[in-house]
Amino acid sequence: MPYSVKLEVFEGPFDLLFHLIEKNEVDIYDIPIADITRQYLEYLDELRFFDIEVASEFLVMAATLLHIKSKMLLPGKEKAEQEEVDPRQQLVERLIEYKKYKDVTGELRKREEVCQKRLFREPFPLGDYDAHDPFVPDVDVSDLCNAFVQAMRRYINLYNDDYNLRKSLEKERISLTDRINHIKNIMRRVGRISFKGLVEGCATRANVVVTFLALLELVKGRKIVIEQAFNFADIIIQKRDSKGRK
Amino acid sequence: MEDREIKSIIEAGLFAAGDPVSLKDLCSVLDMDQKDVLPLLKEMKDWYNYERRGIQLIEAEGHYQFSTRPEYYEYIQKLHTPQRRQGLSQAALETLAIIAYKQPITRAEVEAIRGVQSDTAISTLIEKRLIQEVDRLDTVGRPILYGTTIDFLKYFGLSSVKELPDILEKQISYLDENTR
Amino acid sequence: MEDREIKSIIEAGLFAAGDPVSLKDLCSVLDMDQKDVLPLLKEMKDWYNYERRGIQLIEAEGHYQFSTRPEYYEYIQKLHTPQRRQGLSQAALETLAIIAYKQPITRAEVEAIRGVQSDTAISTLIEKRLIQEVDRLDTVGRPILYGTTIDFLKYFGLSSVKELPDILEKQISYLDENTR
Repeated sequence: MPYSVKLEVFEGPFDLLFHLIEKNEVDIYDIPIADITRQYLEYLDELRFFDIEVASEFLVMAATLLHIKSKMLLPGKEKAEQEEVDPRQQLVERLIEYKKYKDVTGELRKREEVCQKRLFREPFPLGDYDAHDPFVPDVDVSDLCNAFVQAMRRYINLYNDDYNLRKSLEKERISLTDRINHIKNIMRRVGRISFKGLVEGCATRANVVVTFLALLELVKGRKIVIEQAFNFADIIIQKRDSKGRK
Repeated sequence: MEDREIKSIIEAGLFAAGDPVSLKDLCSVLDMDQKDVLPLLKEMKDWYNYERRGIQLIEAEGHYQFSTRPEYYEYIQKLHTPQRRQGLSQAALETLAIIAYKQPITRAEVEAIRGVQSDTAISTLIEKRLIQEVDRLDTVGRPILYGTTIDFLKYFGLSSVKELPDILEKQISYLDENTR
Repeated sequence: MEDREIKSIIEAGLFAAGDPVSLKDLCSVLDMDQKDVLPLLKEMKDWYNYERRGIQLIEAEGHYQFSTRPEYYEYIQKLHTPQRRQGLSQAALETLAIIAYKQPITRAEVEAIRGVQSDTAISTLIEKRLIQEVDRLDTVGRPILYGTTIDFLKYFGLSSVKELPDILEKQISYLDENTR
């Protein structure tokens, strides 16, 4: 069975074409296009494509081959004109270009095999170093890039897609939200309160801080205004009206 | 095998192993008797010493290992000091990478991505002037948003954060867009 | 200092470092000029090779490092059981070959030569640090231009990209213009 090669072994349409050219032992500069096209299509027929993108690349080449074949069959109307361009020329040029790198690949493979047999050693642990020296990182941008990719990968594996970062944030601050709502309610009901009165019910210092932050939020959101007659005097909190005034 | 070749194999083996290797293991690798290998080890040891080479062959209870020769310690230290001094811990590097790519970003978000507390890493990075507070998030609590500094760009030879290499979607397999 | 001593210091330093050490760092440790250190490194390299020693001195873009000599791999493997490293896939290797010879080059250009999509191969190569973004093309979309890294040289035992086997020159060269 001479054709028992599977498509997966071919890196692409060029690779397959080369295989055919070599198998038929034809001159690359004078490809018997009808023959090769037929064999190329036979290969494609035998295959079931799983990867539609790879398949399409092979099919595009099939179309190119058929196009060239048809061109070559046509009695050239313009053949008399100047020098005629061989319809195969562009294809051959690309094939040769591809072949160059395919050959290089073989050479690199050989080198890879040898070089993988070299072993290196771990750096020696040395004593403490002076932490006060100026900092210059020993990492470069690609380290940074890799670190990021690794972190994101782990994160995605860990939490799956729909883990929402912001959610965790809000949960943490929920008491502040509560506090804001609380103050809003007071404003709605009373319209005015002193800071002292507001924090009187606070059990902890953290609660006072949160209340203060809530006030700042509301001021910034133009929901309230605050006034203080003089230093250390009680702070008066008042609701703003819809026109943005007191 | 020639003696020269055997010695080379021993040299390669001890070099790659790093840790002490027992005479027994050496013999089994070489498929030779101890009485034939021992004299060669002795020759090697003498030879490194005689030439006052950079490395020496040390032996302890039938285990062999290469080490550097003590008299060159100062040079080695000099060679290593800058490298060691420059190190960023893996945690710091990772934190820096996330901040660089996701900036501006809060500590909570960094921690959510890393899955671990990151305050030490963030302090380190601030101390080393690689990141700074750039803004506050306009939500409750107004948490600090971190971003990279000009020094960061300088260290990594970038003229702007836009120059950070693009992360191809396939590298992460799923590009997380829901963090902001 | 005598040459012998300098070489011993270099040997000790590279042995202890494990990782590649730049010529610049070596020179600063030795307090010597590059032009004086380089010939010694060359002599060392030749000497290890000539004696077919267990270790060899490898160089990539002015960075020096010791490794074991490949021919002793089978023996070391018995001793050390290093994890088997997997070679590159054919697609990745082919892509790498094109990038190595045509650098700097865009993904689209690679794909034009290969005749197939190459984004997976390129991601793999970036991840393995064999290629990197070196620039952007100054056209619409500003596509990334890729080039090889120092790790690439090390991976294939080359000391510089100039050393790439001159297979291309042997090949027909009249086609070179049609890829850019």
